[in-house]
Amino acid sequence: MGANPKISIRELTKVFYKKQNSVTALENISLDIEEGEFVCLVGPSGCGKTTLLRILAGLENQSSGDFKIERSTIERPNQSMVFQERGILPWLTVEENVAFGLKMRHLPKSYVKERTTYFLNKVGLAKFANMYPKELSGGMKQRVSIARAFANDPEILLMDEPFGALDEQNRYILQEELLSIWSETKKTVLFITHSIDEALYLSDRVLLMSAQPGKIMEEIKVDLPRPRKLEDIRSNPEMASKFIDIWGHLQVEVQGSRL
Amino acid sequence: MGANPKISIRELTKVFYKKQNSVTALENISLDIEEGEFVCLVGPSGCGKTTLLRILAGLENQSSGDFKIERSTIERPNQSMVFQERGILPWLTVEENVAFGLKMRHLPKSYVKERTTYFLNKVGLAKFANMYPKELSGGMKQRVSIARAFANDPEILLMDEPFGALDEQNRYILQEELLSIWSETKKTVLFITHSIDEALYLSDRVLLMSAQPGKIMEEIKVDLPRPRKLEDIRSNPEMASKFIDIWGHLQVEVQGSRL
Amino acid sequence: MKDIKKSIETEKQEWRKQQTQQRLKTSLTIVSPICLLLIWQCLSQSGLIDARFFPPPTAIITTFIEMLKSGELYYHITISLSRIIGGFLLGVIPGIILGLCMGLYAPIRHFISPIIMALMPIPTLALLPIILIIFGIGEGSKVVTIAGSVFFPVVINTVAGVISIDSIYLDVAKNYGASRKEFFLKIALPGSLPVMLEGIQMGQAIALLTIVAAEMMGARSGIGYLIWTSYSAFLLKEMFVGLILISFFGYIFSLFLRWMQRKLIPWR
Amino acid sequence: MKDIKKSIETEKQEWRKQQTQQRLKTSLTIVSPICLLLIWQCLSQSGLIDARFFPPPTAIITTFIEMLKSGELYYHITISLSRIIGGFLLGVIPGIILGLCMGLYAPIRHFISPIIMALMPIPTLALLPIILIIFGIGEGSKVVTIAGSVFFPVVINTVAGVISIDSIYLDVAKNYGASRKEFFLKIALPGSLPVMLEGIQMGQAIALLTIVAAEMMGARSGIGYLIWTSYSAFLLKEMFVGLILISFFGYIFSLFLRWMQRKLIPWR
Amino acid sequence: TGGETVKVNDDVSKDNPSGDLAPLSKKTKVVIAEDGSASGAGFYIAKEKGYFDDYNIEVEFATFSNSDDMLPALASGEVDIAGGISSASFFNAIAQGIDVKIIADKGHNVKGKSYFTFVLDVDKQDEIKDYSDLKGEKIAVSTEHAVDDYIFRKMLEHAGLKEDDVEFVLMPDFGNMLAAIGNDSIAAALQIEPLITQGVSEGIHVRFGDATDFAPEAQIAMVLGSPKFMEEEQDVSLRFMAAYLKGVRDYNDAFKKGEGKDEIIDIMTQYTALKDTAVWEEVFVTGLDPNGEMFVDDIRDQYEMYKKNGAIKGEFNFDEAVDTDITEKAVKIIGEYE
Ligand SMILES: Nc1ncnc2c1ncn2[C@@H]1O[C@H](COP(=O)(O)OP(=O)(O)OP(=O)(O)O)[C@@H](O)[C@H]1O
Ligand SMILES: Nc1ncnc2c1ncn2[C@@H]1O[C@H](COP(=O)(O)OP(=O)(O)OP(=O)(O)O)[C@@H](O)[C@H]1O
Ligand SMILES: [Mg+2]
Ligand SMILES: [Mg+2]
Repeated sequence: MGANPKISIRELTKVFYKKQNSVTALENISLDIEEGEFVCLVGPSGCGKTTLLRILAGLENQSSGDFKIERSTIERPNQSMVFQERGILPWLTVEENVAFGLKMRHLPKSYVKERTTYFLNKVGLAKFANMYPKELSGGMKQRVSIARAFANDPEILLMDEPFGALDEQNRYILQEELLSIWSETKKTVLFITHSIDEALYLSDRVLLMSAQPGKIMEEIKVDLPRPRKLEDIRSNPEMASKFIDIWGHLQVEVQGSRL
Repeated sequence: MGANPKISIRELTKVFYKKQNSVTALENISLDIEEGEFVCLVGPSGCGKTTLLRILAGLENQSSGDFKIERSTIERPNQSMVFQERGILPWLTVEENVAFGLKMRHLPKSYVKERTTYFLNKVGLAKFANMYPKELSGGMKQRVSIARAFANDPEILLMDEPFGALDEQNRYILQEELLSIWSETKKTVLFITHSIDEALYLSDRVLLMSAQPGKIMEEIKVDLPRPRKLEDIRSNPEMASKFIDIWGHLQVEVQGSRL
Repeated sequence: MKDIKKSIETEKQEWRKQQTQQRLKTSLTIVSPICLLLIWQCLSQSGLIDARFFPPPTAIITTFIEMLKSGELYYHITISLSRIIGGFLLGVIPGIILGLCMGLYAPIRHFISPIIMALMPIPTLALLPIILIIFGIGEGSKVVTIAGSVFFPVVINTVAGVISIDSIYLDVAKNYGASRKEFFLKIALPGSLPVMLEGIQMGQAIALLTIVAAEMMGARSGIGYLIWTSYSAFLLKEMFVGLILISFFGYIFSLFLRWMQRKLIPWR
Repeated sequence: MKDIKKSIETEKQEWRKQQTQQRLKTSLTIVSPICLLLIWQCLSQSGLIDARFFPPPTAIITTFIEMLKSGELYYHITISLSRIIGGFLLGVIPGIILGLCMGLYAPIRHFISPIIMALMPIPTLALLPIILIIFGIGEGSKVVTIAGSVFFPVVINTVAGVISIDSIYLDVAKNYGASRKEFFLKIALPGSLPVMLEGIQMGQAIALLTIVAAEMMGARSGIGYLIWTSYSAFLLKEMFVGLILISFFGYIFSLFLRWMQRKLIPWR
Repeated sequence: TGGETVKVNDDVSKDNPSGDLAPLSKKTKVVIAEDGSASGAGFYIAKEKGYFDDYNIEVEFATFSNSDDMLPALASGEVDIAGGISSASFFNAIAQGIDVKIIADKGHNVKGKSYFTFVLDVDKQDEIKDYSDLKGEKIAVSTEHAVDDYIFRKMLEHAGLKEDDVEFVLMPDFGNMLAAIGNDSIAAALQIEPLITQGVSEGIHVRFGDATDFAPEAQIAMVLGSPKFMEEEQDVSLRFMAAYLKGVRDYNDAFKKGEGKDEIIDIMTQYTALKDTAVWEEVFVTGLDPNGEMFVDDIRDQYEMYKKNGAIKGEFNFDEAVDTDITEKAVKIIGEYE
């Protein structure tokens, strides 16, 4: 297993070039993520987290370096992305949104229907199947987005601050739900967040990135047993020290990158 | 002092009535806030926090009950509100936005200029005085909003989730700045938030509200000395237990109000 | 609890008061045209405005009823409606197709838009001879005249609609492996629909404005024909009947399009 | 570090390639009208289209230059421009004022909008006699004809603009104690400006479309006059010169309005 | 027949700049509505040659796309004089109480040289030789219930055709007729100069017979006067008419006798859209009676036809529509034309 990671990134560099002006967004990122691992990427704003995810998702090309996503035997898509709140299509109903990826793959109707219903039930949106996104709250929209990605059954899941716009309580509820689905499917997840609490609660490993140019600075293993409860993390002094550790690190980076 | 609170709310009730359908947003709220106190209001979504603030701000009328904001001798407005990110006027420059309240009061130009410059410097936006909001990041926009409210020098400040849309790091920086200005001006502040950490970090007192109909359920005094540091709160086991206390309370309310 | 009941009662009263006010306000919508007609009637009868040019509304209504009874009006209306609808469709459908193509493919957009921009300001009236040469004097030319004027706002708004689609939706489509055709049907078309429909609404307004010009070429019937021949023969009451019909159809069409909008973009 | 330099080089190449492509695409904007003219020239000279009705562009340009030299064109242009600008302003300014009033005061809105809706679909061509009776045959009637057609889109968009102002800005104004006048100047006016300007842009397009109709009553000069008299006398080259002028001014005006837009709403 | 209540200054003296009537004491403006057609020649020439100036009259032209638009302007006194065709519109307006008067000739066909006559698609000249050959063809006419319609019906009558033997195509713009013939949408049209000459030279159509074949005395266009101008300002209207007739006479001198033709053509190019002097040599010019006389009986026939076809709404006395007193008086003063 250790010899054949699910995602392996080697010396990935991304430069944005515009009119004599170049921004190095990512510099020499090398990274391995194991099958079934939940990895969080934390870093100051503008450090290149989104860029890394977009490269993995094939929405952007790297300037140099390589990455590889290990394929399993089953016929399934490489990766699916969970976008922020705006990422669900406003002109499709909840059900159509969840079925979107499956439909694009031209799978049999009955199969699409079955999987869609399954994941709608999982995120508790079965009752809202025929509603349009405008009628949903922010949290419900993110549920749709998550159901869509899981329904698509990709090799890996890429999540770019999916809960960034939610309030603390709703955020926690969604984190719980995400963990419950994840523990069932054991997908490999790369998750971006600004919230240290979120990272500690969700992940097996937290990767800390530096401000521009984005490099991976530190790696923090979170070996709390699962299923976890938020209270455990809050009352655990080891976690408190990890929090302060990451916090201090980010503070330096954020202050450094401020004008 | 205790006999004459800055804000006193007595049996305030607010009912929204529409087509045979009535929603009790606030029920019998009674509340005293001392001069110079920093009070945070925490509660599940839809419990009536915004409604209470809007009533105090004169943007909505209560159904029954009274409230009173004690006036000082100086000629100054009753209250000013800090809205969410969208609350600054996109067609005014940063400077004009900060000067907005003062201009509405027709104060002498030189005075307006002086106070505007003072608060622009305070929030570190002097360099951006002539820019339009579209060119600012979310955090900078909130700085403008805060500078505008403080420049207006009101009796009390009302803040409705001003940092809700920011990421954790920027949020902390703004919280720090807010506390620094507050400690200088010693304004009475009523602050709404969903973040328990934010409430614990900022306030002298946290008021917990119940889900619909909104009532004040509990009151938690935060007697940590000031100036505070986030690290102090995180490593302080008493604060951790307060956090879990509030958390548990909110969880019950949120779960109860979920469908 | 008594307190809450009292509060509900207070708010109920307040709500009722607002409802009444609201109803008063919306009733103004009916009052104002009546007011206008009454003033017109008074002015016309008292001679303050020239009744020869502005016959009193009662006289116009009498003429209207006569024309309705004789079946003349029915004839004009059906013909004009079929021209307007035909022209409208003939303008809207190619407009949407070209607009989508222009919106999706930058080279096409760059190539076509200067031509669109150059042709758009040319008044329909000045285009009549050219249309006549190309399409003859039959129904074709009338339909094309209307189509021509409907076409431009639809193209321009469709392009704007496609361009305004949030790039995140393009990313979603790409990430979930949408094919070219699926992208067109699932993203480009619905995404540009709201702005496109605004263009179609404008097109509808213009179609009506063009009917008089269109029916000045070899027509022997239609509301536009009725208007200009009545005017040419100095039959102003008949002309006003025509104008009122146009105005009425403007209202009906805009209701219809608003209904369409609700059906077509239920997600808004 | 060598690696980064290589990466920058790669991206630079990529960027250059895109720049070139971009430049190619925008060059299509110039290519397409030239193409059109060339095709027209060929078709016209080879007799595939009737040169009597579509004189070749070269012939039109010759006529254009002749008319320019004789000063005739200058005369028509200045007169038409002053009419268009006059009519435009006369339509836009009351349109904005009425639109703001309607947007801010619901009773006014409810009272006026049915009248606006009823009058809007009435074709300018049908209104000419009425305008003539009221405003006579002088410059007034021409300016009013243009103003009338500009007025409606401006009113409608101004109302839409005011209504679309985010209610949070109204709260801000109230919370910071803005007076009625300040509210008008600091919130309603700038807040409705973007949508209002779209209406003005539409108004500009319509002003040009109306110039021919406006100059059909008692005019002795102007581009519209040039177009219809040339056509009446079957002087098609002169007519095309007029059409090209209209098209050209449409382009200039839209450039001007876009510039205005940038100046007036720098916050967008 | 007109009201003679106004005292008119009609003393004649050779010493006046005009050689007859005295100039007006105050400069007076007269607004003439025109449609830019050649039949306004009398006005243009009188203005350019200073005949109006002699009477201290200042004229101003207002161009309309067609004569129907002139009626409201005439009725409201915006214009004093209009050149219009006889049409139901005109009689309807009078029936509505718009007291416009027909006062003088402004266009009739000259025998064999009609300026307002039928033209035929060049491609059809071999097929259609005679009026009766028009059977089954489409013919464009610019108005319904107006002189065009009248001439069209006269032609049908002459050819022995019934109304539904041919297809009447209503096309208000003469220019559009060229386009319609050009693309073979119609076979023939009732066309007007100078478009006839231009169409012929462009090879679009050919003249088809001559309107005088079947309507030798059709009154095509008339000078119309506003009620105020005719009743209250007779000092001005008399002088205006005298000057106009002088202009018409110069026109006749030029095109009938060839005297001073270059100068007249030069004036015509200034006032009409036809700028090519060579073409002016070819066109069949409008007949303008040097004494302003009209075919009043023909106008009455036209009126009867409109009425029969149900185009006239309302009642009025035809004779009140025609008022030639001023014209006759002006002729008396400036003398008969020979
Ligand atoms: N398309 C682009 N063109 C040019 N520069 C870009 C582009 N996309 C991103 N960048 C730059 O690359 C850097 C990294 O951006 P990225 O969006 O990946 O940051 P991030 O870590 O996701 O930030 P945040 O936490 O705010 O989402 C930034 O400096 C940004 O300005
Ligand atoms: N104008 C209104 N008309 C009718 N109901 C309203 C109105 N404003 C608020 N409400 C209702 O009152 C209740 C309280 O709303 P409020 O916005 O004060 O909640 P909140 O505590 O601010 O929620 P959040 O944390 O989501 O901002 C909700 O149930 C809401 O639906
Ligand atoms: Mg990002
Ligand atoms: Mg709220």
